[in-house]
Amino acid sequence: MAVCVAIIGKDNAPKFFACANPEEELNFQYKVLSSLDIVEEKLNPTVKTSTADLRELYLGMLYSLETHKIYGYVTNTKIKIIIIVDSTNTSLRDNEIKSMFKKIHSEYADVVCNPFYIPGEPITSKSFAMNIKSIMLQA
Amino acid sequence: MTEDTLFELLHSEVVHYALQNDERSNQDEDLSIIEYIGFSVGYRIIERLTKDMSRFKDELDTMKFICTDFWSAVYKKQIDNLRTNHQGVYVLQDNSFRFLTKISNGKQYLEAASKYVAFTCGVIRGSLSNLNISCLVTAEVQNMPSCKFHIQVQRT
Amino acid sequence: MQANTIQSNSDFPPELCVKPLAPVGISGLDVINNAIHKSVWEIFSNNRRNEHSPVLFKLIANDHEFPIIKPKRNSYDWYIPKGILKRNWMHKHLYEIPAVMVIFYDLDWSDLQWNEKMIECASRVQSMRAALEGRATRIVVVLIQTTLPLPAGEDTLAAERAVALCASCELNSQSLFVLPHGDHLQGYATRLENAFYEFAQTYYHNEAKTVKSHKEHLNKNSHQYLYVRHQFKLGFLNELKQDIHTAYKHYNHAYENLLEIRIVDTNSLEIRTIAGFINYKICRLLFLLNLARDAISTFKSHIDRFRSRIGFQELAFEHYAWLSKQYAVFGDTFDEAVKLGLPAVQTQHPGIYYQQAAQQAILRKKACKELCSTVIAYPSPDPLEGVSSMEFYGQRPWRPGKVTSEPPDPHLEARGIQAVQYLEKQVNHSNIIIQLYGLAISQYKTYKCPRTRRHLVLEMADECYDSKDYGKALTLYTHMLWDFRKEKWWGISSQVLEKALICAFLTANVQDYIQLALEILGVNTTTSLDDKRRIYENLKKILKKQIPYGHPKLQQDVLQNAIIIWQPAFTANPLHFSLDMANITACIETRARFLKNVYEVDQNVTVEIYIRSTCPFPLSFAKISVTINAPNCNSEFAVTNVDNIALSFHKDEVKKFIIEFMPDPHDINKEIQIDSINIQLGNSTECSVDLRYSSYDESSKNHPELLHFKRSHNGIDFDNVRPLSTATIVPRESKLNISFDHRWPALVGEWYQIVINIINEELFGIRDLKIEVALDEESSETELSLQPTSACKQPLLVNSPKNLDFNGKVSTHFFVRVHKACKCHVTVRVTYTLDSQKAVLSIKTGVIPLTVVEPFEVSTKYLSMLMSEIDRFYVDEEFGVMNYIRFCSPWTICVEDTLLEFNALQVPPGKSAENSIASQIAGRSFNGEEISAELHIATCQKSTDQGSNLGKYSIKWKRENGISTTTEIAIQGLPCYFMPIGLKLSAPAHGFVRTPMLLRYHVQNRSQHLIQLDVVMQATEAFMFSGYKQFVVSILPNSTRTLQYNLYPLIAGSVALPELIMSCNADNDSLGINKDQLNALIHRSLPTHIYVMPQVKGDPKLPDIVANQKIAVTS
Amino acid sequence: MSRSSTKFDMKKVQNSELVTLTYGALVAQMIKDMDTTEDVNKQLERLGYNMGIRLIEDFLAKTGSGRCLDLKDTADKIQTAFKMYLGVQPNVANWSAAGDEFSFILDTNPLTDLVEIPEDLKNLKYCNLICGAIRGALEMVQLEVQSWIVQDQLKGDQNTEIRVKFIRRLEDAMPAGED
Amino acid sequence: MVIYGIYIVSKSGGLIFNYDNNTPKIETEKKFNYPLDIKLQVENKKIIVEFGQRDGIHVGHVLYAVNGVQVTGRQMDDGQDALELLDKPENYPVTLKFGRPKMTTNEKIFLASMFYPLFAIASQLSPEPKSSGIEILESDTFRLNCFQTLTGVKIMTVADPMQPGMEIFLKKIYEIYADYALKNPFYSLEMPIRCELFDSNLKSILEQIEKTGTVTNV
Amino acid sequence: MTVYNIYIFDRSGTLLYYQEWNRFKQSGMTREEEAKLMYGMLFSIKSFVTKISPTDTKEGFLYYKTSKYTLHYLETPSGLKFVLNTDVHSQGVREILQLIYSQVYVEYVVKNPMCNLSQPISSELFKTKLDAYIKQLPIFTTKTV
Repeated sequence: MAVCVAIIGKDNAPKFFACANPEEELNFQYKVLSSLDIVEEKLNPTVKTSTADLRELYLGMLYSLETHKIYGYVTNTKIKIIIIVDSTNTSLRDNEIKSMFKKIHSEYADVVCNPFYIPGEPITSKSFAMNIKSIMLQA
Repeated sequence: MTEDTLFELLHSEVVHYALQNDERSNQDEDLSIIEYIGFSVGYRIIERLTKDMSRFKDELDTMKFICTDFWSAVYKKQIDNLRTNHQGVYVLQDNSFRFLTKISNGKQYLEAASKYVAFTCGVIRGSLSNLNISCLVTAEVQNMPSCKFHIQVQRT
Repeated sequence: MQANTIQSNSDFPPELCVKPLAPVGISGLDVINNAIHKSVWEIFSNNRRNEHSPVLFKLIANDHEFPIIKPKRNSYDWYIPKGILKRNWMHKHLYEIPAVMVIFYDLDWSDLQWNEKMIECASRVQSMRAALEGRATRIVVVLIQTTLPLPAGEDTLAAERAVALCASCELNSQSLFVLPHGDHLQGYATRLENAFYEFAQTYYHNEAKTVKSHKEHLNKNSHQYLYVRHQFKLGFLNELKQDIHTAYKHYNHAYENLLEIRIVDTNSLEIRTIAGFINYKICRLLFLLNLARDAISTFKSHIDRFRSRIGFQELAFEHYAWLSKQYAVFGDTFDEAVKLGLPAVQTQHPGIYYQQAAQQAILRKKACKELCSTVIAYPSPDPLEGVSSMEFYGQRPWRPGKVTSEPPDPHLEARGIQAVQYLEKQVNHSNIIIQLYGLAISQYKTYKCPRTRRHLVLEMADECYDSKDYGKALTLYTHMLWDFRKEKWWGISSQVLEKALICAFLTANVQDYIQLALEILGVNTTTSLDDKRRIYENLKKILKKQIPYGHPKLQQDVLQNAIIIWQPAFTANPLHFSLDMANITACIETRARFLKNVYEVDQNVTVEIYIRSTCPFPLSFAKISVTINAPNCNSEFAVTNVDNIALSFHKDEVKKFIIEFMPDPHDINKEIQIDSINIQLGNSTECSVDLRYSSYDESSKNHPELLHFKRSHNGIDFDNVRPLSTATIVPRESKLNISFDHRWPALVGEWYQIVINIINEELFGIRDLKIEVALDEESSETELSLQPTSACKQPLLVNSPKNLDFNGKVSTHFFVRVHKACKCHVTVRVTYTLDSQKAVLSIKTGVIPLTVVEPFEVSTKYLSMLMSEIDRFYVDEEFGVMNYIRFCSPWTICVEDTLLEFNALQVPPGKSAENSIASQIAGRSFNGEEISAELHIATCQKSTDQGSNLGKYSIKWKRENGISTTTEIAIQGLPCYFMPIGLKLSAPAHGFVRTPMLLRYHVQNRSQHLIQLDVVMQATEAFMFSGYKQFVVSILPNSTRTLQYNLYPLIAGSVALPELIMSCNADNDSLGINKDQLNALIHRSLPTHIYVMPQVKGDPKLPDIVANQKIAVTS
Repeated sequence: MSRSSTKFDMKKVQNSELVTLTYGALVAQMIKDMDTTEDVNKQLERLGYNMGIRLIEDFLAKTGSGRCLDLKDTADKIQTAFKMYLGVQPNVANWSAAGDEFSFILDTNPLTDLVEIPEDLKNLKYCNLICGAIRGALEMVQLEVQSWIVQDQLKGDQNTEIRVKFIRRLEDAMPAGED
Repeated sequence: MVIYGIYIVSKSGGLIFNYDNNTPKIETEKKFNYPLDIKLQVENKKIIVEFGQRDGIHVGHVLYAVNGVQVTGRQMDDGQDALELLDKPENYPVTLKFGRPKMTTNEKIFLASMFYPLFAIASQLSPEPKSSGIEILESDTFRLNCFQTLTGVKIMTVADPMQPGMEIFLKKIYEIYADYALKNPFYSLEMPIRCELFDSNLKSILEQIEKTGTVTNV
Repeated sequence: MTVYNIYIFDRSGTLLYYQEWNRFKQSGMTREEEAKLMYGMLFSIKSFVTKISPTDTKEGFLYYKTSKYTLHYLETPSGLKFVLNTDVHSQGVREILQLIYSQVYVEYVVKNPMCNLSQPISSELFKTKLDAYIKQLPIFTTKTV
């Protein structure tokens, strides 16, 4: 399972944040924030750094700490999805992470289609939160 | 197939609504409402359309997507002709534009054409802006049902 | 004193960290007194250029004492090492034992006292050798010579003396060098250096051998320490030898061996310390070998290995200090490598390790807090006695050199620990931490991690706060806020805000306190409602100049201090602050916009101000105003006539205020701009706060098109207020009625009158009326004037009354003169001020399109005396000047007078010599397409071969009842030639049939020569005549001959005269007159016909010329 | 100019979603424009009506079905229409005893698929369009009915119920000047 | 295949003869419970089914009887108002009898006079010159053939659309009309035809058709 | 075989559309009057048919024939009335009317937002489509007089 899922807007503002353990949210926010530095660098066309294929929405692992691994995914619309998992959790394969991202992405796409949700605003939908939670847990 | 009718009817109701609305007096305002509605639709639907799509290489790549997959998704056919000056101006030509085919095959009702392309201008603009290409979109109808959409990308 | 020694447990000794260089001893140089020596020394020591070979020069006095060598032990059986690495060893090999010993000596081959000196030199070598007894140090001699050496082999003397010297010093020839002290000192020095370096390498090679040789004496169970030690030594010696590969290999062994040692409390410190040393060496070498990844992984595993090895629980902080140090040092090493060109990436750079270091340092601090709080005194006797003189690295002073197995003395142990703890307590951890963060931050910055950097800054700030440096903390917090705000990380920014607020409170920074409070009270913050309420109350207190309550969590003493500094903050009276709220998302948001983007100068400019309070508690303001930037002056307009209710807001309340003002006429055609919206909190008597919002913030980056769909819960749709922060002031639309009267087209050259009629259709009278006239493009062809005389400069100020009442009329006029046919525009600009209660400057301009046409065209023809057109003049020969005027304007033109004036070189011929030539068309009027003609007789007196300007023809004219104008046209003449002969016929106007008539041909000789002409008078049926039919005429220079003929007409009518034929005979070619010229002359000067009347009845009266002359009749 | 893409997905999208999104945006616009949700509901109903009167022709042309002389029959036809135009098959249920009133029960409704109505719009009748459409369509075939929403998934009901009540049958217009 | 009826209309458009031949009896009797799930409505003095046709009861059918009691207009023979009765729950269950409205003679006359103008208009609206009036008019249920004599008398038959040989049949009727009606001294033009001979002949032709299924010259 | 003309009425009897091809006789009245008359006739024919019909009708009136032409009638449940006059021999005209309704009217009138359903049809597009459709019919053969 993932310990934290964050959806970050084009403007790098958090649109949605879910943590397995709500107390930790703030720390995770810092981690996610830092991961954005790397995402930004990866997407920066001028620096052709990582060999990773940029056509791929999934960016793979952004960085890892003793405690956590941070994975990134950026949609065509520059929405960033960040997943944090425990380093101890070795069961998660890369493609599982990937599918998790895919699921979250389509959840997001659904939310965007709610005429009463204004893209760019924080996502408050309860059902969305629930779905994400379940995705976090199932994986 | 069948719900195309539904969509077309809905579209003309959107137009109808926006124009009958008394709160606003002058034409442009009204069209802008249609355009906004289109924008919202485009902005939202693109999220879905590009969901399982690899990242776009560049602007042109995006435009091609708009002309092919996107267009056939929304307008049941591909754009017939895409031209660009490589300075951010793109001209998309649809020789039989979905919202005009039923209206006229010539100059009749030409004056009304603008009403029935505004939505689409919005859709294009919305989609592109969600794909982080902010642009101006204007439509040019000389002879229905064909229609040219001029996309002018705004570099910032 | 002890503090630093304590550090040394985690610190790295300098000898470990320096780049090992082979020490080369230098003796025999007197650098103080001897200039030459000095220079030599400097060459060697000072220049640290990079091609400089890796050796370290060291002056060694002749009587220098080298460290004594321990007696070689040939078996280790009984030897139990008391420690791993001796503290003095590295230092010894770096600085004390030279690999090469160089003895300088001034001696030229040709030295006079060669022998004496040679001996002295030898003795020096001897003594040095003695001093280095037992060491393998290579001794060399360098002779400093003043004379440059000859090419090798030529200098036989040198050769043999060198041999001699070597012999006496017992040196092999390779050990003798010559250093000619001259221009190329540098070069020589380098060469020497390299030589020394090679010697050094061989030296260390041998040293290493000897160390190796011990190996077989060792056994694993009792000599584990030695394994490590020897491998370390090998590593180090190879480093000195600059053979880093081998060095790395040995250090690696060393590390492995070290790991084999069982760790117990007593040796854990030592093991850890040494491990740190070796690892340091390894990583550093790996970087040098360009194996960055290996370096990193090695380090990681090193850390992983020791992270858990805390050792003494009581001294846990030491462990963290050590870890921190490890990270920090690795950071340095890494950074060093980067400086040497190693490419680092965003995910692997030194910053990461500094950050770790910092975090370990924090742990250290925590540990210290837990463990050391109890110790209050430093124990005595000092258990750390002699710590500086310990034999081995990483051992406890209170049981030096004990073998690990020995049980420690618990009492001593306890005191030692206490001492260490006491000292740890003295350490200023925060400094260390902050410093490390500092390093990390700068790294993250270079590796494009702004956000991570920000996070570190915050942690740094926390540390500052911890170390009670609230001021610094506050600045750090507030500086970081902006970015979080920008990227809308409200969770984080709220936390930061709260911390910052506390700092602001603790530093009694009122201004910041207010600003932070306002921001915290906004919607975005995640701060709990209770906290918000508390802060809200505090804000209110401050506005009442009361000290706010501190955060409940603060300790009493801290609170006390705070309150003390708050007192003075309120002394000023009244208290006033102004806050720049630009890009701050406070609980009060504003929008302002003009209603239109264009205002006429006499219209009220309307500004809408929208204010939204998202503060969960009611807020009320003292004043709301906007400042408007105008080119002329910036002005502030306050919302007037509103009561307090209007100015007080509840949660999420949005209100709209309207401000209206008259624009300044000076701003006409300029742009005015809403600069800021100002809101005043509090009251001006006690404490007031001005919140200044810039009008153009686009706080929400969200697309307006999408925002459009955002619903406004209360009437006003604040989020969709489209800002319009600039507007243009335009002149008011003038109601003057301006019309122009003129009869166009205008004629070239005339003073053309244009009448301006103005009717004041404004609602008020007007004053300062001013009418300016200007031509659209200045040119010499066009002139403006008030009178039809001289021109005036542009723009022309047309005279008019200053004032004009309501509905009043005024009409004035001006003149324009254009000198070429063209189309042009005249612009009339009427400016005036409206005489209303608010005087407004108004402008109205009118443009008069002008078509200018020629009144007439003048052309000139030239005629001979026989009225036939000619293409040339002849000197003194009369001709006619015929001027035609073709009138082509639509207007009737009255010619008042015309005048033909000739240039000096012409005068009219005597005939019409009455000096004024009367105009023949003066006073006549002509309509379009009519043509007038005038004829004047003139002669030409000089020959010119191209047509010169003959003179000017001036016409004075006017339109019917217009102003008269004079037009002058220059007349172009024809080429004029000299003809020596002039010819003229004088005859009666007419003759009568059978009545004789007299013809006189006057032939004039204009030349200086005699002219002879053959003249023939041809016969004709129309006449009988008398006079020479054929003869030769000779004419004297400048005289005229007259030939007379009596003619007797036989028939009436216009009859051809008998033809006179002249031809010049051979002997006056000198004149160069040929036949043609003569014929031409005759042709143009003599009429061909004459009119003969029928006979008069009766006795006709003879013309007198016939009467009183007898007729010569020829038969 | 062809990109690699998943055509199937395209199809899926264009179906309901295009309608759904456009409708959503339109509703959002109306909510902005109008003061009360009631007005919005009315407007939506009218809009549906306008669509209904055209939609019916399309329906008749495609199905070639004849006049309804019986409400059961009507219900079935509308059911088919649902299938045709919204791709969902509602159940017909809750007949009134007099057989002049019944309900459509939709367990899924593409129109509201991804919609979440905010708290403050709880009395918005998002699907009123459908009621209007039914009314309009039936009016064209000489049936005057009332139609309204009884249950709404958007309001948390487990399915959406649309009620239809027969009012009267409309007669053919007499030609002018006949009787 | 049947012939439903014969109509003869005089020149002036008056119905002078009508014969209904085996008109199908369309009646349904059914028991109903409250509330009545068929919409009834009074239309020109009849109670007819407005909406909700089911098992045989069609829109347009008339209420014949309530619980066996005849209904004429709204009136039941026992004097009750049928609709009022049906409004009252306590009267249920009721047995109602519905059926196609039978035409009264007057209605027939009206009908005949109604056809008259149609016939004319049809020729007036003809896109071709000198068109006759309606000769055949077909609906999904029947075909009407119309033969106009030179004297302007119209003979009409209403028959199954499939029924062949109607033209001849019309001729035959014309013959017997000429032979037995016109030649009858007691018959005056424009007057309803009342002569046994005419009737009997007509019947015999009909019977023959019944047998052979088509008309054959005798 | 030929097609003369077409009338399209809406349910309230307004003539939405009229077009003629090979009409050889005008009724000698204005189009309005003619339409009125036509609609009136149809109306009465309908009631005539329901009354005289021996059994319950469904589509009811289908066509009538005179010596010269046949009037074909289609009424949609929505009350639109299509009238197509052809010569007396044309077959399967009812299907044609059905197609005119579904392929031409619905496509180019109903789905053309510019067309108000209760107003006469002005759309050129519709006109051309209808004309094209009629002209390609087998029964459309301009007979030469």
